[in-house]
Amino acid sequence: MKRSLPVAMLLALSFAPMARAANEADYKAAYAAAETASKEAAALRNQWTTTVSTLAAAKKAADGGDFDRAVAAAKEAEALAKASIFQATSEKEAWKAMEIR
Amino acid sequence: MRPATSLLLGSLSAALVAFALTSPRVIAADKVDPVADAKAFQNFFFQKFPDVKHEDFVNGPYSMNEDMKRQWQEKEEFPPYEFALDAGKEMFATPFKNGKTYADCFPNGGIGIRQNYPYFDTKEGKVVTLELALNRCREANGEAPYSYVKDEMASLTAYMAYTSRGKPMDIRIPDDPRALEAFENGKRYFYTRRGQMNFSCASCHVQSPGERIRAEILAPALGILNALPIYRSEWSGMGTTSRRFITCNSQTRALPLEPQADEYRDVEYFLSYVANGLPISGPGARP
Amino acid sequence: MTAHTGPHPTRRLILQGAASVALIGLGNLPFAPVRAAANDKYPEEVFKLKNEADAIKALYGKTAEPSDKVRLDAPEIAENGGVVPISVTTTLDKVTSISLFVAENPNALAASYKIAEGTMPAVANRLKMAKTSNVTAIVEADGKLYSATKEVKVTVGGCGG
Amino acid sequence: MTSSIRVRATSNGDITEVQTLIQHPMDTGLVKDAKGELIPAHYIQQLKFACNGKDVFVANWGTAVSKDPYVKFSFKGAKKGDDLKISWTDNKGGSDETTAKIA
Repeated sequence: MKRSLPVAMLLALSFAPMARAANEADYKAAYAAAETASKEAAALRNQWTTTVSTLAAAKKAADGGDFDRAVAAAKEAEALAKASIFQATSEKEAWKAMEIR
Repeated sequence: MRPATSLLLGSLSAALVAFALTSPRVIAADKVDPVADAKAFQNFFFQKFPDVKHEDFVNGPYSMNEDMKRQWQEKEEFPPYEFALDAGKEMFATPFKNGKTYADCFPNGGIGIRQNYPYFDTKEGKVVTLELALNRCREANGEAPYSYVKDEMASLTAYMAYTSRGKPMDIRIPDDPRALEAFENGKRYFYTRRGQMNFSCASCHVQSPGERIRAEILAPALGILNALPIYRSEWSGMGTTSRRFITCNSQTRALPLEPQADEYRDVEYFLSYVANGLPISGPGARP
Repeated sequence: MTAHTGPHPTRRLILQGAASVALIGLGNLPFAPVRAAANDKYPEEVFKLKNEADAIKALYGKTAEPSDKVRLDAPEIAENGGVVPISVTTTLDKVTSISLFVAENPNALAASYKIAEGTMPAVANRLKMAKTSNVTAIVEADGKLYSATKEVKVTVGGCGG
Repeated sequence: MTSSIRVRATSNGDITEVQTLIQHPMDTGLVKDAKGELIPAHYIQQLKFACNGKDVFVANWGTAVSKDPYVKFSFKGAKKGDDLKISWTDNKGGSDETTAKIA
């Protein structure tokens, strides 16, 4: 019982800032950031299918007026895009480790 | 010391010295050496699967699993790509509107030449694959190009592959720095991890051929393109090299590039070159 | 049947026993009159039946007994559910019909072959299987039914997408 | 249009082995197309093989038979050069037939 207390606390904390509902402005900002990251990933020829689908989900949610879900999806899309950018840059050298010599 | 043990010790130390000399070749400042790459690539698979006959590697998953091989041989008695083959033969003989046929675009009338594709076009400075050459032939004769992932292209390449069955893959790299660079690009693409799954082609086809990903057995990378185009039960239809690359990408959640993108042309060049000497076995049937 | 610790476990067992007997009884009543095996007509109704036992009864009007004289060749793991190579051979003689049932398919009866006089009692074909299932071959020889069953594992391929 | 039926009938001794591959979608009616609509059921129901005026083999098929269906069987009482007539009908009233010489 003792160990799970701090975990519950942590969870509660992480939701605190999201208290007020997101509005269209929040969505636009989050979507723009996600889109730039996604474009960069595409330019590196290393886009992920999940980035594209999450970005589309964000737009769909926003069109439906559900800005909470739209902002969450846009943030996730941005994270995915950034991860694919990191993958592309780190693989520039990392691929040699697997090469059959 | 009895003579026998001293003899044993002598030969052991000689072997050790020899081994030290030939330890993984010292990498000169990243000079591209396709001949050495191909040798290392083939030896890797010959040593990893000593009881698989060299020419069997072109049969992909069926060289790795007896039960699957039986299912395949049963299918090969009357293979599902039979219709694509007949369609391809007919298309090959049907003249374009301007009276010419595919035979006019290809050396030896397009018969028995699949093992030389893809080749490096020194004029264009790029790799040209069989699928690209076919569409360029169509456009040169005023016909609309075929989709790279649909049945017409698969039928044409199926027929051309069939006319080369059994011939050893014979890809040449001209003495041209751009050709070496294309080869290196293809190699890099093959080993680069991509997609949210973070797999490279090598993660599946070098590190774990013969193992299962759910119902399917992974094919070894050696000779993996020799059987293309393939009729896949999964697609219940034919698949060209382009379609195979695209679906592999999307399986690892990497957004596929456009068919015949430079990366795909180069990785086809790399994979075909390292399979030199192994027989063409297309068109193939796969799970 | 999980072991119950609740009150009167025996009463519940008896009740369940009675229920299942009733079901079996019901099972074969409505289909007894349908006898389509002998003639040449396409057994349209039988192909619509879901359950294997009902389909066998509807097609042949009797039940089969397992026999090692019927050999059913099917893969242990199907390379693809869409194309499963399955073949049946038998050493029985006076064979008039061979049928194949896939229990877990939407409709149990997959294929039914009429073996004429002078035709060898064997057939090979490629079937579709919705998921892992028992495949049963039924051979009608000299008016009696013999069967062989094998499980074939079926799952999708690939790593994700 | 070439026939939808590919057949290979080879006889050795008194036994003729017949292999057939038929070009047919064999749609079950349970699969959706790209736009999400159900593809209607379209499958071969009966396939007949006749030789010397007698039905030697009749296949009754449901929706569980693979696309481009294949079947193999063998029979006695025919010799090289005899005609083998193969015909099929599907649930939409479609049909095709061909005659092959036993090799």
